Order: sequence, then structure tokens, then C-alpha cells
Amino acid sequence: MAEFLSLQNAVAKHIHDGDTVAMEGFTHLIPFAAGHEIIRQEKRDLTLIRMTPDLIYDQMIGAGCARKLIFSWGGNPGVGSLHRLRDAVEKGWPNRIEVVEHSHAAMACAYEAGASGLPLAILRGYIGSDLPKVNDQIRFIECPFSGERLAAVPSVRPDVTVIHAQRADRRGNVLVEGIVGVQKEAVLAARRSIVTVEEIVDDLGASVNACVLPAWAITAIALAPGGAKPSYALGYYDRDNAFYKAWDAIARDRQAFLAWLNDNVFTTRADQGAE
Amino acid sequence: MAEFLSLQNAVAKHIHDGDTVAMEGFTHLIPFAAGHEIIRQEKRDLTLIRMTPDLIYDQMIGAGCARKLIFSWGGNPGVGSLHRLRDAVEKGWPNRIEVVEHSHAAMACAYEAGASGLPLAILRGYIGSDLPKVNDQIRFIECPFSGERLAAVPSVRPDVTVIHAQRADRRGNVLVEGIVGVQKEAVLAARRSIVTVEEIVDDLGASVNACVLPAWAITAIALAPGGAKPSYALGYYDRDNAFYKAWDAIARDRQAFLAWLNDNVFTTRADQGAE
Amino acid sequence: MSLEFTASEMMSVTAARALRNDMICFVGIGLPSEAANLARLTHAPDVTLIYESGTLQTRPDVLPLSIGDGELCESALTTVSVPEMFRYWLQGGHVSVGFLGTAQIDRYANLNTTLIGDYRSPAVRLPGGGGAPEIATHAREVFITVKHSRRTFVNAVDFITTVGFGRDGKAREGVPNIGRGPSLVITDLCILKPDPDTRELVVTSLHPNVTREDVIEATGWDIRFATQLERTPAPSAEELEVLRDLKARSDAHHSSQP
Amino acid sequence: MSLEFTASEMMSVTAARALRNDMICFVGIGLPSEAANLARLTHAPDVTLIYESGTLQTRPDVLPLSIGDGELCESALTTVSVPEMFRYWLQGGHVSVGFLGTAQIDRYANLNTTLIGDYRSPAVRLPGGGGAPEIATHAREVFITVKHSRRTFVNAVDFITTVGFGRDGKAREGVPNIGRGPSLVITDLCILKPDPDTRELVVTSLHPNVTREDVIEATGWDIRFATQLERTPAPSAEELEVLRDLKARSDAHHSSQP
Repeated sequence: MAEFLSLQNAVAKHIHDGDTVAMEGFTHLIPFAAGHEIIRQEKRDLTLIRMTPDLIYDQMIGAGCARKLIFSWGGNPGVGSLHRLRDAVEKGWPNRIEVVEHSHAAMACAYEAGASGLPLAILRGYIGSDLPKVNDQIRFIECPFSGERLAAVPSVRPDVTVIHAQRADRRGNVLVEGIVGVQKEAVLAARRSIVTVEEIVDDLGASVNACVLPAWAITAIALAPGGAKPSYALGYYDRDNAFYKAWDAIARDRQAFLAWLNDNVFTTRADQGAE
Repeated sequence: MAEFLSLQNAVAKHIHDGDTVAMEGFTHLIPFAAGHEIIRQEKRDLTLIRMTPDLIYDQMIGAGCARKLIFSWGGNPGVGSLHRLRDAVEKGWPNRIEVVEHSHAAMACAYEAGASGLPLAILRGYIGSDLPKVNDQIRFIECPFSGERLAAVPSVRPDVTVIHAQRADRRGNVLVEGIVGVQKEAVLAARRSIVTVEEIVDDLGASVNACVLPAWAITAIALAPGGAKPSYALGYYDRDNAFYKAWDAIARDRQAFLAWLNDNVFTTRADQGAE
Repeated sequence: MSLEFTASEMMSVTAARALRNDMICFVGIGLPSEAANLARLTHAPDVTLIYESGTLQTRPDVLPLSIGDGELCESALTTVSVPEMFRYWLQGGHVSVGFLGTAQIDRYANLNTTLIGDYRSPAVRLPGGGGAPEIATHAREVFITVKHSRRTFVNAVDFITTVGFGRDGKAREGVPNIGRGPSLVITDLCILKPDPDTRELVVTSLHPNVTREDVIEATGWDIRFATQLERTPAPSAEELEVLRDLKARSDAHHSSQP
Repeated sequence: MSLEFTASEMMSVTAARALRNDMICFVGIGLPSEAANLARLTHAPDVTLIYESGTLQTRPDVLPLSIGDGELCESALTTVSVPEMFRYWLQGGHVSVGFLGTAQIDRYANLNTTLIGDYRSPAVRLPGGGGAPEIATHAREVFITVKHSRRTFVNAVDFITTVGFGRDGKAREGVPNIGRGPSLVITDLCILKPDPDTRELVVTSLHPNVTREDVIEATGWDIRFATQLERTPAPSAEELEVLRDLKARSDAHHSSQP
């Protein structure tokens, strides 16, 4: 049953060094405030799972939180590279990280299988791709009915999933709206979950088939207004595309990155919001 | 791209003797008007797929449309037996029908796999049940990662799926709302689809993550107000539970059934609505 | 104080008492639904009820006739597709108790809702499995409620639609990711629980005014009784009043045409 | 009439022309998105655009910077989850054309967006596959748009992230349930199509003012030209105006902070 905690307490209580952590949000509703709190609490040796690492994992990797990354597209969307990710992969700074790489289709199916309590996901995928040569987690099975060769990947089952959502009601039920990505699947696939929200309301105002996570499917909820910035929250604020562009120059240089981190994360408190 | 047709023309054009037909709607939005039109057009040798045959298939089986039934729960919900289904299975009246029987979980997964373009569905299912002994379509595979034994069933891929929905817009996009069952999956899994709707409107009035089927995923749309009666359409009319109870006596007797069929289906035109 | 009540009422009240406020209950239609909603309207106001039609955390004012009445959807926290219900919510491991009815049950709590007689030419064709085969294996535990008679409590079910503990009581042993199975059977005569070692159903409590002989007479196998046999408390006035109101409301609702 | 236009504009306009009004297009971010929206705003107002973020039939007023900008969701017919997008809509066979960009491409239209150099110690780590590996096999056909240079058009890609026709041109032969693969490559210099027999990319049309030598110089393999080599029509005034308006609108939008 969802417990209302401060973001600081939620991260301290539920994310531990060495954990496998999924922080989802497909461009929309990326949980930056939680990512910054993880950086501030200097969590280490995390296995980070995310379809699109985006700036949030670029920052966490640059800050030294990660030892492994499971992902399917690691760029700054519409801008270019994730320089902190590249620096870690290409030069081992601040530490070398192991990379396990999938396609989006496989990652999406792996989350879906995790939410479904299954050990594997089956898809028609990776045909002709070199990815199975470099990722031993990609296997193939034969369909017992058609004989067709299909790809199989292990399901995603994180220790903890972190997402950001528009709002929770006072009983701890959560509404996610707009581009819902794999957030529901990521929460249901995980042992524990932290949901940061823009606001806590009396009534979710959800339509009948809306994407609602019941309180009993969530571990902790933390109020974090603006907690998805510079990503966005439909109905609350727009994506800060200018910051995504500006990030390229910040992240390109180790010193500029460290200075940014100091000014914008380490000297900022969780309750001041992200960025 | 969805073509607007009369129900009579839609059934005549897209449902042929011998077809495999799925008519879905989980208690809610059952396409009775379409079922009655199929009876009126005396379609024969259909393989009927439906999780819960309900009164609609009881009527179609009693009218002699079916040669095979694929299902997972064949009762009159809250009332008792489907007497026409039982008469066909137990006594071969009006003709013997073949029965292929699953659990709900397997049928739901089989529709989901059909919509996903896969030849099979994988689930943790049928453990300890005798159903695999009497249904050779239930196989088992071993997970290549965990070694766990999991059930596999062929996906559902009907020739044609028929559903009833609240409304279509003038471009042919369709909104399904409330208990959405497996309707989206059934339409996407099929080669052709017919959607009957309560009304055709300028604007669907759908919320951002509503269950909407785009016009390009539908074959034909037919206006059929009241087309789900005695089932119901959320926002339009309630379930006629009294009729569901009354059906028990009608269906229990062959002559009473034939009289009902004559009075309520054969002498009724499609545009007069169901029941 | 002595209240008048029927055996059916005794069964529903006893079944309702088995649900706790913190449970996530996957509810079968009929008797389980009646008991689950009675629990919600009495001692367990926050019990979470899930129906296989996709309605999560529903609070119907009248008992649904079908598993997907409009009432269930309109009073639910949210409604998901049926594939999602079975994949994410049931198979995903979120259900603490599955609440089932049945047509036949045997000493190892195996359930038959498929048919009487031979599969290829049945004497009586029953509705089939529905959600039960996977509810019984994915829920952390299973409650069963069913009227007690020799027709229902049989020595060997004609068909195992839904596994209890198998023909030998050992069907769950060594199976990964499986719930612990039936933990409670509530009838109109008594309460039964599986023996911790053999898994055979044992009568643990007799309802008021029911004798051992009544149960033996209504059971198709040589039924065992717990050494510490209890007496089920009679329904309270409040339980009876809420149950009768609920049933009257529901009957009136299902008899009126829309 | 002689209009001024850049090679990039020529590429976008040519790529846009390849889309027809009745197509269901799964759109990659960047150049494909620019071309797809230009098509929608000119000759193909009803072309259906799908982005992997889950937005079905979207009509953004400005080009999205990311694959999931709010604009895409707000202007979509509906927005589905990412698993549903990849399972039901892409793998389910509803996409007529996948529109992709790339970092490297070879003569058999194999695409590399993973890395330059060796996988375990890459010289340059690129973003990776994203949606492309399955878009390329599930869509009925694939269009690719990319700037023409020796860095991009390489003799052999360092890594096949996304299959065109494989290292030998035969990767799709005998594979069930696979699309016909890349049918069109649009660069800032020319149009290329696979040879019907060998699947090797062949230049079929040169853009205005581009010579064979320009293409040879910019291609890392011994590039072939069709015997009936065409000349791509220059952009029309309307095409250029709509494109420039779209880009100006989009640049202004992405530079302003919310």
C-alpha cells in the first residue's frame, strides 16, 4: 500500500547501492527530481534500466551512480550524443560501465513480460541484426505451432522502479496521462516502486479507462512539483527543449558538467524541485 | 480504411459460410444486432470464437450457424446454462458442434498475441488442469532463461471480428469505453472487421488515452442503435438483466426457442435494432 | 438472543468474514461476489475487489448479475482490458485471494466446472473454466464457497477444471511461482481447511445447529473432522440486515427492465 | 523559373514526395519526421503518422524535437502505451512504411546506428537501435533518408543495427512475416533504389545540379547508376514555402524556454 514520503526519504528508504533501478518516462514525465536525489545521496553501483537513457541517466552516469546500463536508444533526442554516457563507455570516466543493449521493441516487450509476471518475452525481432551477437540475453525459440523462429529476451524485473506522474489522490492512487510509455509496466514489474507526482488531489478526475495505478500496486509516493523538468508533464508544463539543446555543451566537457552538477543538484534540496 | 455500410450489407459482404468469426464484448457491448443479421442471412458452418458465448452464440448455435465453438466460459451469467449450446453439445441439435475449450487467461492471451501478429501466446497457465488433456492446442514450452515450464496456445486470428462500440466519427474512427474486454485485440487480430455503433458523431469526445480504433484498422462500420441489447452500452442503456433471466425458459425448449427466433429475429429487419 | 437465518445466509456471512480489509480479492460471480460485497459493506470497507471483466477496485451498490455489469465499471477505480487483467493483475501476482464457486469439489479441493460424464459425450455440459484455472494458481491463496451436497462434494471430480491439490494432494509441490492454493472452503453446513500435511479437506467448524452426521450425509467421501472442531458463530443482526438489504436491492434491480 | 534551395531542402522535399496520402507511416525522429510532416502539409494531408512514443495519427503543428514531445500527443487521434505501439501496431502489421535515418549505410542498405569501431571498445558510441531493427522488418517497406557522404555511405557498416538486405543481399529470403525492406533511399544528392535481383543500392535519380562524380565522390563503395538515370524535379515554390515555415516555426518553438 502506497506510503506518502518526502522524496528524500523515499529514495533513502527504497533505493540501495547495487540495486537494479528502472526510471521510466518515454520523453514525457521523466523523473528528474528523483534522479537528482539519487545523485545527492551518492547511490553507487546501480544497474540502470531505461529504454532511452536521456539526460537523466547521462547525469547519473556522469555523477558515478551506475555500474551497468540496460537500454535501447542512448541519445539526446533531436540534439545528438549523450556525452557523459559516451565518456563512460569510450573512456571509462568516471568509471567504466557495462552496457546491455536491446531494441525498443524488445525492451518494451521485456517490461510487458515483467509486469505479466513472466520470466521471458517473445517477439518477432532482431531479424538480421548484429545485436544478438553482442547481447547474450537475446535468444531464439521455435514456435511449437508454426515452427517460426522468434526472439526471446528475459523480462525486466527491477528491484525498484521510479516514475513521475501527474497526480495522486489522498488514498495513494495515481493517474498517468498522455504519453504513458512503459511506466505502468515498469511499476508493475518491480519489487518496489516510487512515484513522484505534480500534486496530491481529492479526486484524480480520471476517465473510465485512464491509466491509473492503484495505491496497492505502489510502494511510495513523493510530492515533487516540477519533478519532470526539463522533460514535461502534460497539463502542467512543456518540455524545455532549449535546455535539452544547452545540455550538449554542458555535458561535452567534464569540468562544465561537474560545475553544473554542483550548482544544480548538490546545492539544491529535493523539495526545491528539479533542475 | 473503414467503409460505412448498412448492417445487412456489412454482414453480406464480409461474413461467408465457413468463416472463422469472433464476436466479442465481455458482457458489455455484445454485438447482438450483428448476430441476428447473421442468423437472418442463414450463414452456415461458422467457427465461432468468443470467451463467453453468452446468449448471442446460444442463439446462433440454436439457429444452426455454427460447426465449431472456441470459448472459455459458456454459461448464462448469473442465471445458469446456455441451453442451446448444451443441446448442440449433448444431443447434436440442430447439428453437432465441435468444442475447443480454453481458460479465460489463455483466450485473452491468444487474442493479445493475435493482435500482436504472433503465432502463439505464452502464459503461466493450466497448471494441474485436465484441459490440456482434451485440447491438443495447449502445449508447453521451456523458458530458455529460467527453465520454467510455461503454457503455449496458438494466437487467435479470425477471418472476421465483429464488435459493437459506442460511437464512430465521420472519418470512421471508433471509441470503445467502459468494460473494453478484448475488443481492440479481436479487431486487430482479424483479417476483416465489422464494427456496429450506437451513433455516428462529428467528434468522438475521447480522452487522451481512450480506447480508440483508427479508421484504417477497421473494415466496415454499420450504424446499429441499440445493437448491443439485451447486453448494454455504457452511457447509452443498461443491461436487460430481466431478459437474461427470461432467456433461460425460452432456450430450455426447442419449440419455444424457434418461436422466439421467428418472432424476434427472422421477422425483424436489421435497421430495427436487436431483440 | 436468537436470530432467524437460513443456511444460505449462514454461508454468505461466514464466507464474508474470511475477507480482511487489506486483501486484494479476485471475485468469482455468484456466491463469492455476494460474500465479497457483504464483507465490503460490513467489517472490511476497504477490501479491494477485482472482477475478471477488468474492473479494478470496484464498489457496486447492487450485486452484479454478470461479471461485467455496468455497475462494476461505474463504481471502479479504473477499468482495464481483459488481457491486461489476466496478464498484469492476476499473473503479475497482485491478487492475495481468489474467491471461487464450483459445481463439483473433491477431497483435495480440485474443482470441476466443465462437465459431468465423459468429455466427448457429456451427460451434462457445464459452463467451463472461465478465469478459475489461473485464479487458483496465481492468487496467493484461494477461498471456495459452495453449497454442501453429495452432488457437489464428490469422491473424485469428473474433470479437474481447476486444480486444488491434484488427485494425490501433491500437485503444487515443487511447482515454481504457484500460490498456496485453497486454504478455506465455506459451505452452508461448515468450514473446511486442507490438512497441513496431506492437503485433504478437513471440517474445522460446524455452523450452528449442524451435526457431524449432516456433513457426512452431504459429502461423497469419508469426510474427516478436526480434533478441535469449532462451532461457527451465528450471523449478527447487522450482518443479516446488510446481506438482506443487498439481496433485496439486487433482486429488484435485476428484475426491472432497463 | 529558378528557385534557390539548399541540398537539405532538396532532400526533405524529395523524401516528402515519396509518401502517399493512404500510407500509414512509422516516423523516425529528425529528417524522416521533417519529410513526413512536409508531406502531410502539402500533397498528402491524410497521411497517417505514427511515432514510437505511442502517438497514433498525429498532426503536430511544429516538428517535434524528441520522439515524444507534447505536441505529438495533443494532436494525435489517440495515444497508446509503448508496448502496445510495438506489439499491436508495428508487429501487428499495420504499418505500410517505416521512415528511418541512419549514421552509416552500406550497399545492401544495412544501417548502423550503434557504434564506430569495435563493439567492446568503440571509437564512437552512437545512440543505438531504438525502434529501427523491428520497424525495418515489420513495415511493409522502408524509406531511408540521410545526408550523402563517405562517412555515411560506407563499403561495410561496422555493425548491422538494422537489417537492409544483409551482408550478401539475401537476408530477407525465405524469412516468414518480413516486410520487403528498404525500397527507397533519399539523400541530399540523389535517389537510390535496390536492384530487383541483387538488392544492391543503385542511383536512379540525380537531384538538380548534381553530377555522377558528386555521388561517386560521396560514396564509400563502387556505386552503380541506373541505365535510365532520372533527374529529380526541383522543389516547387509551395513545397519550399511550407518547409521553411515549418522549420522556422519549429526552431522558434524549441529555442524558447517553457
